[in-house]
Amino acid sequence: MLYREAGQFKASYQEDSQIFPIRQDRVGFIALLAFFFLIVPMVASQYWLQAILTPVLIFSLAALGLNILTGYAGQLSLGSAAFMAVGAFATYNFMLRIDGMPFLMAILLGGLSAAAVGILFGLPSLRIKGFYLAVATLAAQFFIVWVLVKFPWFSNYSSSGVITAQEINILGYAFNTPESKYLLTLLVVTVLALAAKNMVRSTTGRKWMAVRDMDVAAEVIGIRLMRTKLQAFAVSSFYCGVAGALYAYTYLGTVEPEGFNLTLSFQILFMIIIGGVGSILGSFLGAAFIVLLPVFLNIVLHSFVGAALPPGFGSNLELMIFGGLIIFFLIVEPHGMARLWQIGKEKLRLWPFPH
Amino acid sequence: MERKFGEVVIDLQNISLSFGGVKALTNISFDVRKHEIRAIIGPNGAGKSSMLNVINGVYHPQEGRIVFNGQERREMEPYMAASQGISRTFQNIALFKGMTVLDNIMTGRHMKMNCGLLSHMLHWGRAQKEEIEHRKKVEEVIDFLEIQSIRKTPVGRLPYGLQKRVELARALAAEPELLLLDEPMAGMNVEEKQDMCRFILDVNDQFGTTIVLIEHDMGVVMDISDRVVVLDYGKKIGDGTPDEVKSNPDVIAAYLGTSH
Amino acid sequence: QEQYIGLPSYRVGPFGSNGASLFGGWIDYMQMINERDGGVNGVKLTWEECETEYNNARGVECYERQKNRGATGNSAFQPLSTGIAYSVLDRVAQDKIPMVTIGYGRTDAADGRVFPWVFPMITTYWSQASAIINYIGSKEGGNDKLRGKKIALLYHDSAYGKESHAVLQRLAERYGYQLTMIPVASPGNEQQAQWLQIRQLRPDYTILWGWGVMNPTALRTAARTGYPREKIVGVWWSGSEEDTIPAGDAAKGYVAAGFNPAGTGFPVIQAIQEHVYASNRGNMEDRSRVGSVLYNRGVVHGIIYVEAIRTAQEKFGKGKPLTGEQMRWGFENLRIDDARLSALGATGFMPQLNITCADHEGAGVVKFQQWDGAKWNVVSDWVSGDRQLVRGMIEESAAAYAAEKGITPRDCSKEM
Amino acid sequence: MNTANQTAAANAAPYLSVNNIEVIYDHVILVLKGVSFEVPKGGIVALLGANGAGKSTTLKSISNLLGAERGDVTKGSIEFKGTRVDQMTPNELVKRGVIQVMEGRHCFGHLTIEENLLTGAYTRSISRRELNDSLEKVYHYFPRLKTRRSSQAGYTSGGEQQMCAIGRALMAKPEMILLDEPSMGLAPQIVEEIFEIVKDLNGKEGVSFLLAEQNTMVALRYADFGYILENGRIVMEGEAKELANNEDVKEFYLGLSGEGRKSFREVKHYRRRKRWLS
Amino acid sequence: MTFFFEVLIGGLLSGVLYALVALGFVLIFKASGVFNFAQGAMVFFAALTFVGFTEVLPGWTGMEPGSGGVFWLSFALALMSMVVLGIATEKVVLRPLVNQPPITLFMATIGLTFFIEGLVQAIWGNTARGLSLGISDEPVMWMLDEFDMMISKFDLIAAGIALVLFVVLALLFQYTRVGRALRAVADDHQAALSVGIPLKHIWAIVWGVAGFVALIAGLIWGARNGVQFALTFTALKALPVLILGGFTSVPGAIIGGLIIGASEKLAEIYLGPFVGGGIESWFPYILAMLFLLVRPEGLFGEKHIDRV
Ligand SMILES: Nc1ncnc2c1ncn2[C@@H]1O[C@H](COP(=O)(O)OP(=O)(O)OP(=O)(O)O)[C@@H](O)[C@H]1O
Ligand SMILES: Nc1ncnc2c1ncn2[C@@H]1O[C@H](COP(=O)(O)OP(=O)(O)OP(=O)(O)O)[C@@H](O)[C@H]1O
Ligand SMILES: [Mg+2]
Ligand SMILES: [Mg+2]
Repeated sequence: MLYREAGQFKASYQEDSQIFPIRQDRVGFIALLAFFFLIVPMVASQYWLQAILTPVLIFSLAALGLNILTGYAGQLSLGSAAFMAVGAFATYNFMLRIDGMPFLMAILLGGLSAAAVGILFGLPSLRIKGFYLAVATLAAQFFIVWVLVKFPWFSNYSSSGVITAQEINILGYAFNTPESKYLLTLLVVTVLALAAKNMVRSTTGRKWMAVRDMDVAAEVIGIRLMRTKLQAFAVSSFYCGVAGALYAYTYLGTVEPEGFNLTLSFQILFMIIIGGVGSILGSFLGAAFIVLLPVFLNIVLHSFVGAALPPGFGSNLELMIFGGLIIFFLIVEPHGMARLWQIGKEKLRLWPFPH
Repeated sequence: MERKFGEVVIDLQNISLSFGGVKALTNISFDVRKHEIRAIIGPNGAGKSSMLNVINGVYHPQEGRIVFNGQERREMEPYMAASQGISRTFQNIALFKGMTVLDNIMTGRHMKMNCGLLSHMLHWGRAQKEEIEHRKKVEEVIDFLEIQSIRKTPVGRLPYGLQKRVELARALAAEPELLLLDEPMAGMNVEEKQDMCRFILDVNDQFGTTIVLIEHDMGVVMDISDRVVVLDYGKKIGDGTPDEVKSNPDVIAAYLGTSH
Repeated sequence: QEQYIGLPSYRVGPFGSNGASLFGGWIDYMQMINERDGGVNGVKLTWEECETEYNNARGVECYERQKNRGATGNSAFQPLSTGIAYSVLDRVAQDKIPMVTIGYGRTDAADGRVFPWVFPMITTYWSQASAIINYIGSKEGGNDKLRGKKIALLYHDSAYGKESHAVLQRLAERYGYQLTMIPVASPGNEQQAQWLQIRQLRPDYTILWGWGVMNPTALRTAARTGYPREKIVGVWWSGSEEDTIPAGDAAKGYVAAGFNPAGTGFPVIQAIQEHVYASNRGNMEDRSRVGSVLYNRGVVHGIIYVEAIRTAQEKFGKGKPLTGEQMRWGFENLRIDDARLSALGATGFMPQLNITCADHEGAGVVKFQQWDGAKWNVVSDWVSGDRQLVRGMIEESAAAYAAEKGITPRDCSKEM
Repeated sequence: MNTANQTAAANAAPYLSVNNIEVIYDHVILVLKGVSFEVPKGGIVALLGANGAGKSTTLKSISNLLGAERGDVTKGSIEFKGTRVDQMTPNELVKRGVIQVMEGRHCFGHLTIEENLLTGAYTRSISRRELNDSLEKVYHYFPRLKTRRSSQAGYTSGGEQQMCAIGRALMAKPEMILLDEPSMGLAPQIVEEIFEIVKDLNGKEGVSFLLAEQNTMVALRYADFGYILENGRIVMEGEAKELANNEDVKEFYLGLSGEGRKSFREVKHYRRRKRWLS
Repeated sequence: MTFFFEVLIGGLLSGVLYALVALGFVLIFKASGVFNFAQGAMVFFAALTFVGFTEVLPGWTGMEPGSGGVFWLSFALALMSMVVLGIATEKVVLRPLVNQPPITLFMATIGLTFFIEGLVQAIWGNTARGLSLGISDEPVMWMLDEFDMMISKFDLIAAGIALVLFVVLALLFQYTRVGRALRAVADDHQAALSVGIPLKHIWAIVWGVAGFVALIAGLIWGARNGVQFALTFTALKALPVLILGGFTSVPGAIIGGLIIGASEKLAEIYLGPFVGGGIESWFPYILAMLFLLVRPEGLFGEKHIDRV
């Protein structure tokens, strides 16, 4: 009975097109933001900040990027990690080679470089569809990593191919504690997530979805397929690129091209599918799920029942449960956790009546 | 009732189209005048849908000329047709399934909106103003087609008849000059057909939109169309007012059958 | 009293079989110390595994998770993955936890002045590369005989595979051999093209710088193209049972470097058999792999840890668990001489080790073993690389890193 | 009407009976709210009703195709020839003789027309000759299909696909066909033909039909009995002839008013409310 | 010139083996529209199960290790395991997901991948093992003598086995009732159900056959590279083959395999040196992608039908 919209009338189209048209959601969202911006940095342990929250946020951003491309524009891609790599290495080189380059500017440029590369590898999408496209994007995955390994210029001739992120310094303030890095990440991710939400509820997003749902019809109502798809590739790669830069700068500190491998791409794909294809919220839920679940399983299996299991078996069991849970979740709700959330809300709205 | 028709909006001359061995259209010519409701009828597989596809650039005929608003064209991509004011609905519903009714219709209006990506990202300001402005127009269409109550429903969940109506709404949102309707009333009961006819007639009257209509319900075709083209196996076998066509023996043999 | 040791291990994923042997050996050794000696001066060793799947992000999570566990927090970190090692490089210095990377990781971290918290012990890739050339030279009857010889380097096309390029090229200039470098794209399960190239080139020796499935595939393909296995010299990540057994007969005659030989004959392994496996406490699922190259390498890890704990306890108080900082001191002052080796039952099992403030490598030697189709047989004594050349390169690279990061190297004369 | 049929229908135990079923999609959307009806053996029963009334849902819950759309029969039972069939797989149902022709054609786009038809006979283990006979029979009913037999179904016209879908169901030699909007998108002539085929199969081979149809005029002409479904409830039922003469049905479903057929041009915006939608 | 042909033939033979893995993908895609990511894991599962049985059987039955009896009994047991795996997959994973969008099914097979990888290693352990089929890996002598070309006997025999498999499966798909039903299912699950095609049988059959193909692929690849986790990577070699040949075509897989195999080897040798080598990781993908630009559905794949 608490979650009702009764009595909340929309008097203007502006009110009606808010991100959260229902008051309870709005309040909840603001409370959530306040919690993550104000409370978490004060109470969370370093472990939570550095090893859980920061990566979850970064992966959410990457998932958001992929979700824009796959979930909204319907172009399946398996190359997200490569675009993250472009973002990371481009940011590094902008910082390295241009004196006095402000960090946020470098990240922006890094994202834009990723966008440019994204457009390049998006070109085939004009003719190639579905899983064919997915496999074709693997070309980007392998090619980009290869280039970064092969041409030492990108890693500033470091003998190991590894780059070490420079200090982050914004307006004289050094971001070198877990709290500050977390806050910076959170800020960037929040801003970009809002921007993404804005895009998908505007004409841009509608065009993407139109192309996704039925490209012939989209073309017939006047949508330029080429432009729309490439735009989606660009925006998506931009997001992935920024995520890559954050991955290098606020999370790991040192990265190598091979770190951005196919496994990472797949992980990001898992995130959007488990979280919800075509859902901003889903990107966050999915990232949290995919990052946290193995950790959780690992802790449970190794710390609590570890002694009882033969060595190695625990790790295998972890894999099995992880795989099993993915399947289980898909069966319970093929449209991901975001849909589960939505159905939950719908039920709550009807509660206590069953229908 | 006498109706006034303007000049020729679109003129199709000697159109031929084939797919591999299948001849979908053979040497077909006809024209559509401003403000008229032009029906295309014919047995299944006669090439009616293909004809619409030719008009808005989904298919490129191997032969023939198309003159639209005085401009001749041979090849044209569908999005260009759309930008010149040709809208359509589809025989097999082609709505954007993952979107709500409102979003579908708003998408239909995208050509009138010109904010860029960056202002969309920001949303506040120009993009929002534009969005609201066009939302008003779209709401007019929604009111017009009486689908207010399903605005926020995902189209996938709607029953067939309403989906057809939403498709019409999407086409109308673009404020087209020429509207192509491919079996808009298939799968509807009489009541719904009556509604649909009402809408089509109103569009035609109020906005002066020219309409090309494919329909199998002869009641509808005979009642609301001004002129009728009859196709059979890709050939034109009749053209004229409903009454002329109704009494054309070729048409009776090939299409109407004796019961009508 | 307990000394907590976090083990970011991997037992699944593409390198799971390597991880299983290595961590198995390591854990067995610690178990043996607990069983036989009751720990180190009464301090029991406790450990906790954390599955990384060889994945950087998960490695970092393990690092962060384990860093504050136990009475004194994690006292040393050892991920057995170069990627993870890089990912926590900055963190270990901040958290004051030494990172031990035995036989992998950042080579220039051997310069302890710039990298006080990193210990790439025993040998580095560069020492190894140089030692391999020395070994080949000795086979040919002296390094001067290398002039005009053809040596091919078949390497994993990644940062790891490229580590040796600079050293081998410099040595090529010095000794006048002709070096051809042939990359194998990861994962390396198809090498037809590369071996046809080698067959065309007909090099006198081929250095195999591989990892994982690339190794058996290389040996199989070599057999198929008729290249003699005796002329292939592998690195220590290419020279284990995990590499030769899957290759079957094709591996016979193959030679590989290592900083520990295989075999169960060493007293230290015997002690493990007696105190751990006899009472069924062993960590290895496949007991036949006890005494394998990677297993023994794990035991070497165990020995180094235990000896470092012992050393640190001498200074900071016997019978007390150590903090990361104290452990670091223990590593930095680690001396394992012949006498100690023999006391440990590890004579010939690992080289002498002498870590100092400036030199975190400590030995820089490798031994060569040859696979006879069923087991590895040692075919050389400890072979050293060109210490001077390697040390010079290490210092050069470390200095560049220090400059980039704005680090002032420690002055080792002031330490102690 | 066929009197023999009718008496047979009256005597037989209910052939297909649907008892008070409730259907929910996606765990939340309640679509059918207690629907019950019967189809007698050898009968043709029409299920009428506006868009979204739940006709297709009813048919799909009988043929058990709901699962694929995340729908669920949560109450009630369905019996065919005295056995409950609501837990059976569609395959078992087809083997027992109940087959559905789905709304919206659903041909196998990449298969040719002929292959589409052949898949219809999947459940029958029969010789090549019998198979050919069945094929010929379908081609006899739909000559148009024969000319397009080797085209991929995805490339045929809407009407051709509709014929293909019906033909495919006939290939299974069913005892009972659930026909969902067979007339949709078909030329008037073909509509007549299809209903003639229905009558033919019904009369000659005793096939029973449950029709969901929008084209009420034709449906009531061929059916014996009719049910009217609105908003997931049955609001009216009766002999087809009675229904056809009912004032409301005439007005709302047949488009006939007191003065006979109204032109579509003359229809007003506002009409009388349906009585059952109080 | 000899060298060129040596490279070419070697490449073609490798290509057939790529195609063998691709075939597993094709089977399942064709029959259910599912892009089965778990194919690589199935290859690993099959090979490891086989090797596992060869290791334990002598102990259980007293048979001579390495004897023919052990080989065939292990083969039979491994095959049975694959069939059981296939049936279980149908029951637990696919049936509840009927009619879901392809990407969901794809994701489910990824979950399956983890499960299979964990399961098989939990049973047999994760040590890397060797596998010998008793076929020598030496070059074919007369080729060496006559043309100075080294062509592996093992590859020749393996390619032969693969080709037989291809022919049989291609015929099965095109000309049988079950083959037709498989293709129908791939087009439209719901419609297939509606005409009474028993999805569960069909899928169990297909997954069983795919399991058999995985077993063959696992034996051959396991003998080539050893039986270890990396066998799952054979899938990466199969993907470009798959798109080049078309997801739905058995002959496409083989021809795609030949093209990819030959061209990647030639490229590595003749092009690689100019750009620093190691191009095998991406070359097949770029090649396949360029190819798709000309034919978006691959060489023999079914055209995507979109009509309005
Ligand atoms: N893209 C295509 N490829 C191959 N054949 C096609 C294609 N489009 C249409 N056809 C063929 O052209 C003919 C005409 O098709 P069309 O869809 O125009 O018929 P229609 O008159 O709309 O019929 P219906 O009333 O059944 O919809 C049909 O025989 C169809 O099979
Ligand atoms: N898969 C689904 N998920 C959610 N709701 C559905 C689904 N399918 C149908 N519905 C809803 O169930 C109701 C009944 O649908 P159904 O298709 O049975 O109607 P119908 O009587 O066949 O209509 P029509 O004449 O348009 O075919 C509709 O309101 C529709 O929105
Ligand atoms: Mg049509
Ligand atoms: Mg319906």
